[in-house]
Amino acid sequence: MGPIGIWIAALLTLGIYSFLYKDNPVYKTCEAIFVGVSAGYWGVVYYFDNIYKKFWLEAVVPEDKNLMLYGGAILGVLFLTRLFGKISWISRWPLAFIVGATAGLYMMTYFVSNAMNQVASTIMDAIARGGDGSIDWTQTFGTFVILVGVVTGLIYFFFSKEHKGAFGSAARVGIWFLMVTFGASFGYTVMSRMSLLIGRMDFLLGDWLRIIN
Amino acid sequence: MRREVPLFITTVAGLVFAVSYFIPHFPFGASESIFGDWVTIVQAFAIWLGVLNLLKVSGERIMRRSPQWQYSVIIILTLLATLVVGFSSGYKGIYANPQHAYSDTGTQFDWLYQSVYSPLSATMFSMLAFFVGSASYRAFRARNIQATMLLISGFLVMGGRVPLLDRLVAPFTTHTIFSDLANWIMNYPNAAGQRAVMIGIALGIMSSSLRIILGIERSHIGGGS
Amino acid sequence: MLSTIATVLMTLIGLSLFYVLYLTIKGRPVERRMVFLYIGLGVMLPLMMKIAPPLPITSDVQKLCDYIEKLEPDSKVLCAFDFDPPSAPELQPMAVAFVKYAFKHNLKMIIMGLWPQGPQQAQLAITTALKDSTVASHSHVEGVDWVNLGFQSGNEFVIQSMGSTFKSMFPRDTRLIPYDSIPLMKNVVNFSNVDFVMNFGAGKPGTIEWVQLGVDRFKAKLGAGNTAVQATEVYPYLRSGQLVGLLGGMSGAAEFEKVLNEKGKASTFLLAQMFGHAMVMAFVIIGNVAYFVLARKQKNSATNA
Amino acid sequence: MILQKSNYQLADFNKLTFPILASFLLFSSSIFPQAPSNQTIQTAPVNSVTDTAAIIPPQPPASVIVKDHPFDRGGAISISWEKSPDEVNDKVTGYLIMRSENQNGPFEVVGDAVRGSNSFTDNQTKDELHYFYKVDAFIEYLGANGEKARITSVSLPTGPVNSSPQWFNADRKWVLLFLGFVAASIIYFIERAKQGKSLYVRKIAGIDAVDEAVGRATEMGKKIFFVPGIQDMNDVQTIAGIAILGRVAQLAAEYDTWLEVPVSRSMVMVTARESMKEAYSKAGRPDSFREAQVHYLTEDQFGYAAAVSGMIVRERPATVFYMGAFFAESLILSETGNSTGAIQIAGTGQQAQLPFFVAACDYTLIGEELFAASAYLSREPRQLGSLKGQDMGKALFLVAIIVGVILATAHIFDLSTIFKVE
Repeated sequence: MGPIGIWIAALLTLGIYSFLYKDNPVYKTCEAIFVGVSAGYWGVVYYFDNIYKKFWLEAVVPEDKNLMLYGGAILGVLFLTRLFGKISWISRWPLAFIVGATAGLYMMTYFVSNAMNQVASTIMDAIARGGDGSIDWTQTFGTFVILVGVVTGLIYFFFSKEHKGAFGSAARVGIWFLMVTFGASFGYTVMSRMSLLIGRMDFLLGDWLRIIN
Repeated sequence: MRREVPLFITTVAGLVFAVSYFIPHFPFGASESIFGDWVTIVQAFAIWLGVLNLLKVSGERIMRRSPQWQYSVIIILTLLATLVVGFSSGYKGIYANPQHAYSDTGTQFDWLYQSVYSPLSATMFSMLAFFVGSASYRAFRARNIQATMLLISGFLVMGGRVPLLDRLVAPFTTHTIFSDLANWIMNYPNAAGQRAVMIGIALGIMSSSLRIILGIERSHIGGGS
Repeated sequence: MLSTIATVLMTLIGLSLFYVLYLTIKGRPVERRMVFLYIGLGVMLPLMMKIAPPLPITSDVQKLCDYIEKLEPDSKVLCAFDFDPPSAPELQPMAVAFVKYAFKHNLKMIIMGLWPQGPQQAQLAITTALKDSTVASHSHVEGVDWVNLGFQSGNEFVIQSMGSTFKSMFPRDTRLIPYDSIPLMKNVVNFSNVDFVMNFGAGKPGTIEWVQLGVDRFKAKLGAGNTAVQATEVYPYLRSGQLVGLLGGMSGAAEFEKVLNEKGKASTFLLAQMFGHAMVMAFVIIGNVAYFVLARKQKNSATNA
Repeated sequence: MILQKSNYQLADFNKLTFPILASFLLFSSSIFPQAPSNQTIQTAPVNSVTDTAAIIPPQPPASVIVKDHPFDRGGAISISWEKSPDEVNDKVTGYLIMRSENQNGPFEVVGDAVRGSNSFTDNQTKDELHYFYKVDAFIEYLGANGEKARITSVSLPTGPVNSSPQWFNADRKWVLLFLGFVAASIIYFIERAKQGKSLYVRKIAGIDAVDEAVGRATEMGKKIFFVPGIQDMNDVQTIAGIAILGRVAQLAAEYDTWLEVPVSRSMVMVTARESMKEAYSKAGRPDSFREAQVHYLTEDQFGYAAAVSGMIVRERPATVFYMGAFFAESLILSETGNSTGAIQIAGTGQQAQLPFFVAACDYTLIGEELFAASAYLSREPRQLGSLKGQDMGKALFLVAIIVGVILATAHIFDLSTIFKVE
């Protein structure tokens, strides 16, 4: 991106980091630039990759026009009525279309992939055996952990029955599993956050200051 | 009109996507394809609605001289500048021979992406690393058994997923016990817990989708029950 | 030289944490900005040390590599780049390693993105890969060995529509060449004509959507590289076999580089990653030790009073 | 190299330090051996041959089967074959799939498949036409002039076959059954709730704590903050958050404690005011409600976080609630609240933020608990009925898992085949 680009990038990076000391006009300026540039960026990408390539070059320019695409474009234009107070209620039509389509698709995808297929892969022979038919204790223990975790976790999220007696104990085991799960997420989230910082440090020290290469 | 039309659209769109899962035959399979095309185009317009709305809101802020309106000026200027650069890069590419993309390496738009957009967005999110650090010092406490379990599991994963804890015990053993343990946590208790959460969420999404398709849930079209 | 200074400084910082512990127990916790400084330095200094710590390979990464290594030359791989610059430190090294490997082993890449920034990150990965001397020694032709179909809006609906035809969602590549004129796309109609799908995902839409539609509905074989945040949610799919393998976060990327023997950024970042974790863990310990010591003191003073 | 030298010095230095410091010093390269890099790079297996006559065409694949691609909207034919016997001795580069409308040709290539594959789907057929297919194995080699060339096997056509659409995807019959069951229970329970039948919802720890938290604020004479997340009213989590706000507001009105709600969306502001006004009326103190209790700050994520943290530090509320959709700001907010010693009760469906809330807050409503709490407090038939219907789904899956595992362990029946959808 050239030396000028690197300097601009470095100054913007430091500008954002100045927030860590305290909220200040330099940070607010960088933030405003971020808001403006990213909105512009999205606008350009959606224009060329979708409106131009998918609609204009398919439905307007060629001889054999894909007339069906006009339906989408009309709905899209109706969306823009949102900007004009009086007729903004029309923008609910395209919104209704998106919400409905999403609901229809999600109803199937989540039920199948995240519920049924997960249940299917939890159902298995509780005793794992090695190739020679002997019991593989490590694997069996793993299967057991999965089974107990899924069952007790589901019991915890069961709201129609009071958590008392055996049911209550199962729910307590369930919450432990959830806590271990959240702990894992915690660890992985920290890992992600650190990586982001490393990326920026690598830019500042490497590309900009050239201390490391 | 204001209520019935959107309600009808929601139901039809929802049914097409749900029913075509079971019935591939015409007209369901075919309308699913057409609706799929429409969704992509409508979403592109929705993004443009967002862009125009940002211009509108920022413009109003400047007009009304709202507090800190100066930043709205910056937003408008940088937004317009990005659009100008993007469109000029794009149309130059379209009329060039051979054609090139608006985002190809070497275009002005790519320069803007690499030297302004990338550093800003990446830096913005990298600040979270600092916040995680300060929260771990000041807020993450083993205040009860649940939080304790969470912190222990987080500790093992954090220290095991990179060769950190294994290095500490390296003088005593050559086994990568902590790496193996972290991997085991991820693949067994974590997978089990995630699966329980996943099944619950799937049922939640299924039920809210059902209510939307049947018109029981209408908040998206601006109405309660 | 630089490395020595960094190491000495790091040691001093490590020592000073004991002072922080002392202050915290005394009930005078250090300011937020001091913690920020610790985190910043804790990540910055190790970058100067340039040591690649040994890294055991986890089964999740190994599974993916085994699958990729079994792909025959000329296999068509659909590569979905669903991430943006903030996730690039984790995902770009995976992408670069994968692209290099694909070029060297003659896997044909069909690149696309459900995130607007994805195809642009893919372009960067290709540019980096083509600079590699071994890659450059083979001649690679755009449109024949790889093609960048660009971005399409519509999130998971794009995958859904690609189930019938790719062309409906990507009528042209980024250079506006019509789908039917791209040699690589000849006779590739939908998922049934590609051998593997590789997703680099940072969120939604990403791996979860690719599993739900690409795998469960269109029977694709899917491998994934995820940011660490995203990875935890994907493990159930890995267990159930809906994913052939998973690269999680920076360590996943480093392992991937190691197994494919494509040394890259992730390996050099690993030490900084370790120290970053060490810092956070140290602060959690300090905070909690102080919390319990103070709680006991309060309890004692309460009983005394 | 400089790098190695400095690490040498470091290794000596190592011995002088305390063992505790090992965590920071163990990273010298003397302990970390560099990974050996000795793997050679494989190139594409193209046989280089100068004498083309020496190449014998590979044997064609055996028993080619062509049939309509099952359960689709038409326009596709599946072709499968047994791998060419010459694959084992490396004489096959791949397969070509060819198609014609006449048994005698001419055949055109409609696809190719790599070595090792045994099936292909031709997605470019017309349902009204009948087709014949040939699958040929081929070997690719570099000719004398360096150009790639191919020799293909000679095989016989198979067919005729035509593609057709189907009315029902029979692979998915179990999905229909189970989805139907859950959907029916949801609708049934919504109807029951509408008729005023009482539906039981178990106690939720975080909600039980609300009374205590409000009481504590009253005793201390301090404020209560309620943060409804940073998403708009179209997010179900925000809606659930506002339902809980209603309950908190009613208690606050009864105890006459100041409740403050900073929001980041104007729609949320309007809705929160409505909901609070109603709650204050219910508590019999409609005059105590002030519109200023709910105020809009900014839509910007970090700007909002900074503003709310500032308020928490300045005003030191006794209790802070976080109920709704939270992202990265969850960390900043809960950390600040924690440092001022406030009781914090959080609830969100954002999985990635839950760990931080659990670690930093006193009570956390985990995912679905947020929606359950909202249904429990609002007693709204749609929410209550859905909650019950979903519980039926969970019960179904629980029973299936337990029975399935017992059957599978006893080797009686593999129930997973019913739930597995491909």
